Amino acid sequence: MKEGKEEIELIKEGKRLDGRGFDELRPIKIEVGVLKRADGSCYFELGDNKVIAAVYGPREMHPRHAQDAKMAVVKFRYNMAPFSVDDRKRPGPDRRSVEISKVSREALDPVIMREYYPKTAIDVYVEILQSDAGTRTVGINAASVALADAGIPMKDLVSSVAVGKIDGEIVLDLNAMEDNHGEADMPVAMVARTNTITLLQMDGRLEKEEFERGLKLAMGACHQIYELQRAALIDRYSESVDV
Amino acid sequence: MKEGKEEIELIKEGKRLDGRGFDELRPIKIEVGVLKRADGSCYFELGDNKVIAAVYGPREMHPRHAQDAKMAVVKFRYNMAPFSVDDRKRPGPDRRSVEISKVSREALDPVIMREYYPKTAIDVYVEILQSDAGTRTVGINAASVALADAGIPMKDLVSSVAVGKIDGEIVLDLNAMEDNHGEADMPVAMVARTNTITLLQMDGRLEKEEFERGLKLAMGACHQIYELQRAALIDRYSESVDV
Amino acid sequence: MKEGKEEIELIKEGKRLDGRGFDELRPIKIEVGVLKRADGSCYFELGDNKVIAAVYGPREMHPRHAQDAKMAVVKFRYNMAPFSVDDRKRPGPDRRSVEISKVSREALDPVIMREYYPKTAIDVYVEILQSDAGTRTVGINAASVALADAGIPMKDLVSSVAVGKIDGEIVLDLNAMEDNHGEADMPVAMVARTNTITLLQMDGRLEKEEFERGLKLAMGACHQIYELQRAALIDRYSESVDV
Amino acid sequence: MGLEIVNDIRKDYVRDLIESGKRADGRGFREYREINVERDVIKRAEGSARVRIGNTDVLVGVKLEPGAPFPDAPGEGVIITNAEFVPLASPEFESGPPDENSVQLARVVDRGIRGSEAIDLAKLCIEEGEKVWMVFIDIHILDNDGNLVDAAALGAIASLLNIRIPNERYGLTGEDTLPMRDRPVAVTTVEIDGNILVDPDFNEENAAASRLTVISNADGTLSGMQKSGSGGLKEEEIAEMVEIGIEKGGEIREKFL
Amino acid sequence: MGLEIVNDIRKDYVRDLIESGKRADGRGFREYREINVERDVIKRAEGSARVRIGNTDVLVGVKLEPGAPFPDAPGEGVIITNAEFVPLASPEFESGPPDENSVQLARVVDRGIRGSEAIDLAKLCIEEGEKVWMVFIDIHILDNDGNLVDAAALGAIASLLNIRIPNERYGLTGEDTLPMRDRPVAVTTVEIDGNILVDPDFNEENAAASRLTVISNADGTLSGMQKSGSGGLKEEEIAEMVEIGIEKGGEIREKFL
Amino acid sequence: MGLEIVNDIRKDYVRDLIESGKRADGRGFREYREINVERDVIKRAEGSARVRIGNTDVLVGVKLEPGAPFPDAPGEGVIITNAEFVPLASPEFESGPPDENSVQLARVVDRGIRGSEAIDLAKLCIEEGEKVWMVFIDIHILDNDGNLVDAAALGAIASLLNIRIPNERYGLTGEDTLPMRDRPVAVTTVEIDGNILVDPDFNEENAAASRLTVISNADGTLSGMQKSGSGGLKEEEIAEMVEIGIEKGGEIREKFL
Repeated sequence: MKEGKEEIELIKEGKRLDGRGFDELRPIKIEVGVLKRADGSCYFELGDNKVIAAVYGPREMHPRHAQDAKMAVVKFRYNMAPFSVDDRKRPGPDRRSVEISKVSREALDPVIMREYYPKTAIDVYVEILQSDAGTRTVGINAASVALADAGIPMKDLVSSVAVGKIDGEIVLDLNAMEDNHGEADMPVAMVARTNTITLLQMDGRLEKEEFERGLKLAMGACHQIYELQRAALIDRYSESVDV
Repeated sequence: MKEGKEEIELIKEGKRLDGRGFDELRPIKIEVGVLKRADGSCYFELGDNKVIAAVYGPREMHPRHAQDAKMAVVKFRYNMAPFSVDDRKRPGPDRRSVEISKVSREALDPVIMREYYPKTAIDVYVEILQSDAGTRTVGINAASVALADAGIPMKDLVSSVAVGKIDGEIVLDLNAMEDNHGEADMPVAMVARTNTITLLQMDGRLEKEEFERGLKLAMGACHQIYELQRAALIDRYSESVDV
Repeated sequence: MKEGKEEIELIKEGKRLDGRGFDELRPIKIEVGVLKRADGSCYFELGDNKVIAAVYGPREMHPRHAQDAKMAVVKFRYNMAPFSVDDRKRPGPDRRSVEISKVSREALDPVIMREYYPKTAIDVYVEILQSDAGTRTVGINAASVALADAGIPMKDLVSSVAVGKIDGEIVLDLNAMEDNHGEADMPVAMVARTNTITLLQMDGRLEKEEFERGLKLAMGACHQIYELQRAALIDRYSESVDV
Repeated sequence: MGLEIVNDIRKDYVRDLIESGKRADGRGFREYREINVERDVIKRAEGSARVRIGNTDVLVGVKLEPGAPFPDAPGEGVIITNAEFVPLASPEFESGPPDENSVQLARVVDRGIRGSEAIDLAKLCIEEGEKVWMVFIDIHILDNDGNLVDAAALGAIASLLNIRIPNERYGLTGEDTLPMRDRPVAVTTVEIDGNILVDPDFNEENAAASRLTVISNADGTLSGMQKSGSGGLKEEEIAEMVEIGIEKGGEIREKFL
Repeated sequence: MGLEIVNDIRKDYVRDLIESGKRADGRGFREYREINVERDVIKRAEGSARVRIGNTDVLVGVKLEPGAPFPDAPGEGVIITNAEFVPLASPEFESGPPDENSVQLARVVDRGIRGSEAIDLAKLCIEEGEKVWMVFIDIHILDNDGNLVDAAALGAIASLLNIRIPNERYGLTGEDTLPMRDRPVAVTTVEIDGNILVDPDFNEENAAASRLTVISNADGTLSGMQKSGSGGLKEEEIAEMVEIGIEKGGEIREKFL
Repeated sequence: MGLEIVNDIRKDYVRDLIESGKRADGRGFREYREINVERDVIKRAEGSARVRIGNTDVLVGVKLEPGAPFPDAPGEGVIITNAEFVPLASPEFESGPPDENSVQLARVVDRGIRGSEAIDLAKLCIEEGEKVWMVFIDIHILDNDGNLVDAAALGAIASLLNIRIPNERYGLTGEDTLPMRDRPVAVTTVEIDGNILVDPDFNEENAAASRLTVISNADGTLSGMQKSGSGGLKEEEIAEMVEIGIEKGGEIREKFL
């Protein structure tokens, strides 16, 4: 993925091409409870990423032999709309979305109090409507809020962001241009209150020290996102404003 | 489908290329009870269309969670033999056959007394052996007779035919040449005794008045087909002649 | 398969290209109990064929409606590793492997005392790691030993080998070169103690007399293989040597 | 089982209301829910529209890519219409390959656009017999509160009316916008106990035995029709449904296209 | 469960009959049911035949289309044999992708035609390495009362013997008929309690532990063989089955091909 | 249900042991099971290796075939990594298309090779934009006793380091061996009740809530990382896991590559 790309200067005069500093997030917009049929939902924008998450359940688990007698089974489906990327994506799951669905589910599992609902399923659906790199982290952020909106008991929210390396620098929250021409990408998800990492992937090439620095950068940004997630939920439930 | 075709004169001196008048059906041949293993069956020819329908059931419904506690579930499978068309058709369902199966089932549902057999399945299988336009209507005609042959309680038979527009005229029962080069195609199914429409689709472009005229034309022809269906069943059961 | 191949002289001075006589098997190597997780397993080499078989069960049969109330159901899966052949094989079953799985299962069924374990499944998995013609017969040999290693009660072992016709001669145990350029190929499996044939297929063209001669040749070789299978099992269980 | 009972109660409620001349949300029988059309919502798509009809929420994106024409129409672009009933949108939707409902929806929308010859396919030819524009119309359901087909069809035509042909992306030259020749609109009515209601919501759809979608064009002609559901319709009911289809179709075209 | 008991009773009935030297329909052990072959029944196909053996009813259609040859045989046509066990034909058949029985049937029929080199594949080359005729042999089962393979193989060779090569359809010139070099016939026998029966009907097939299909050619050579079923066979039983295969194959070839 | 209880007992056993500083097979927390690498075991493959880590047994075969490059990298070879969790290897594995675990394994191995740029893909170009070598890395699990990813990644790089490019087979000329630029090694650790263990066996994997695979290169840089499992990790735990990953990766590289 990182090979054979043309050389593009991604940092000019200490700023990234979209004007951001190295440790700056793209603009974020969060709306809670945007769908009628789902039990919980959230629309989440991060820069040009537009993502919607819905939660159904706890509900009956099919097939029965896949039920867990001691706790709810969380199912997570990450899906890209065909028009969400430059080259139309064929509908249906591919290997990439299968892997992302797995690690995203495992990023949320630690905070969901699954033991409250044995034998049931909690379905989390994430649709990427428009993509601009970092979609899995946006999906996790949206899903986390949607779970709360559905009233699923959680220990805390999960917040997620990617860091990466471009033009030799460790920077926060790559956009698609940076991701395509960068040297490394590292999505992270975290439970902010306890600083517990629940998703960690790395792609590309990093020095150990760069990795450690990147992880700290991501963790800091997760705290920022966490505050925005909380604020959106408080907004929704204190004022009961419909979006 | 209707675009980009070459211009062909489909009507000459008030007659269609195969010599028929505007309101004339192609020749029909019906044989009842042609298969041994099926509970009911019917072979139906309409011009060069050769279609066979079989009915199995009421029988156990799999999977169980798809059972209906109050009535039988009708399943309908429309399938074209690979050699039934000029360009070999790949075996297996495609989007067209999925849609046709759905609307055909809904064309028969209104007459089947499904409430007599809760939790069961009634399987209707239609095989297009040779195709010459209008196969879905032939399939419905054949299925309707096969259901009766299987002894499934029905309020009445369903009869079906298409009308269309060629060279600016509304005509009955398009053949493949007319369908390929015509302006509109409209399959209709009807319960003859009550003049109840149970299938109605339209493809192409029609004036409202043309549509109304076409519908009437189709309804009249359904009455004709109904008589032939009844006669075939009476033949079969009064004389008990094996075909 | 047999058409259009270039002419190659497969027999020179009464010997085959690999130096074997007409009735000579390729070298055989058998190892029993080579896998930890499986209930029984066997690694089997025949010339350049490298095959591993594993047996699981008797165990619960899924789905339940496929259970047999009177006996165990044997399931057999023949699978080629993608790198086992010159042109990479796409992973997953194809028509060839579906047929081989069926006839291989039916080759083993007669000796397995299935009535001891009603409602269960006995799963037999054969992986072709390296292929050099005759893989189905090697798979049956390996599976037969793996079943014994798993402690499945059997009337006897099944032994299998192919015969074929090359350069007009009936010969034993074709290798890939001979199979590709030969005139006929005929895999046989047999219960040695009773001389009962449990697999018989023929591909190519043979005189009746050639067929009969070939069958006898195969039956004789099955006896040889049977002794090697028995010896491998005795080795394993008398000395309890781990391989 | 429990669900079936709830379902029955809901159906009875809808039917009782209708018998007394009312609908659950207070609308008249020939009245649509509020319609909202937002265009160009997806920048990765060459055209897009988000259509809300009441709580029903459908996103349509159109992408253009060069591809090979069909052998029997070497000089024409290709339309491929696809609908995904993603499980996010409704507890009734399941993951997996398109089921008969999503196939039907895509095909009905597709039929309306083809029947009206809304897209001038000859203008989408890049090199005869070799390369033409493939027009992918992808219908993505976000929230299913009934009458998906009208929302999807409206989203499709709204997207198509504003296409930017991505010539530069593929090193091509040519017209930048897609000349459209018509604006087909789908209007769906249901029949419940002899009453004809336009724009059924989810509960009304479930309570109805028959549904008819009528697609009509700017000049009042029809370019597609599809009955669905396990009931039958009388000739005069169909006539009423077609009349409503043409009338409401005109209003929607006027207002949103 | 109930079905299994019925099945057992039926098997016992068949086996009891056979023990007393009889078959349910009164045939001798070496006697076929009535065979009926109707050719050219499907005008859209380049060759077709409907074969009935008793109540078993199989329709075979052959289509020819130009396509690319296999890389290792650039000058030869391609045979693709496919069988559909459509659920119309038998309560045992299910919708879905081909199961092991239909795959086996198609492959055995295919093997007989290949083994006999019945089709002169070199004559099906249009342009070496580029374009050859693809011969699609599609086997469509209509009614399954046992011994599908003999009916399918007979339908396949009967269809092939009368092919019209659709040159004009594809703007090509060349021979109009397909020169055939042999007429392989499949004959299936079963073994039930030591008795060998030819042409098993559905109940006999179920009662038998082993089945052997023997495909033989005009000159009495063999061009395919397949044992199926969960039983075993003795050498002398196989010898008898092969002998019956060649003898009955000759009779069928004489009468129907 | 019975199985779940056994599973719980096994988990408790593993955790109790670890609490007392021990592992079931007597290893230290930072100790691998015995590793065995056999190269060139499959002569049909251009490269192959069988890796055993304790009872875990993985066979990797690499095949090279000419194919078309990706449009966005016309001058580079293509790597396709695939893992089959064949049901032979574990009672937990089922027949069927790759599940999320086998997809993840293949993608993590692939990522390590790509991230390190171990293969010089530009050297795999045969004809720019037209034909390049496709490198198929097929991972075939034979026995699953845990830590499949380290075994698979080691098998992949061991296979790649010894590739014979099959030029003659395809009538091509060019270099015969694949110049490799790095030797990435994957090292997996798990966290169980605050303890970090390297190379988990099957029971330890099941008892662990979190697992981290760290892929490192000859120069100590990282070229891939993947956390899996339904637990969380602390920053200092990750630091320890990365440190172990680099250290153990170095030892394995030294000894086996």
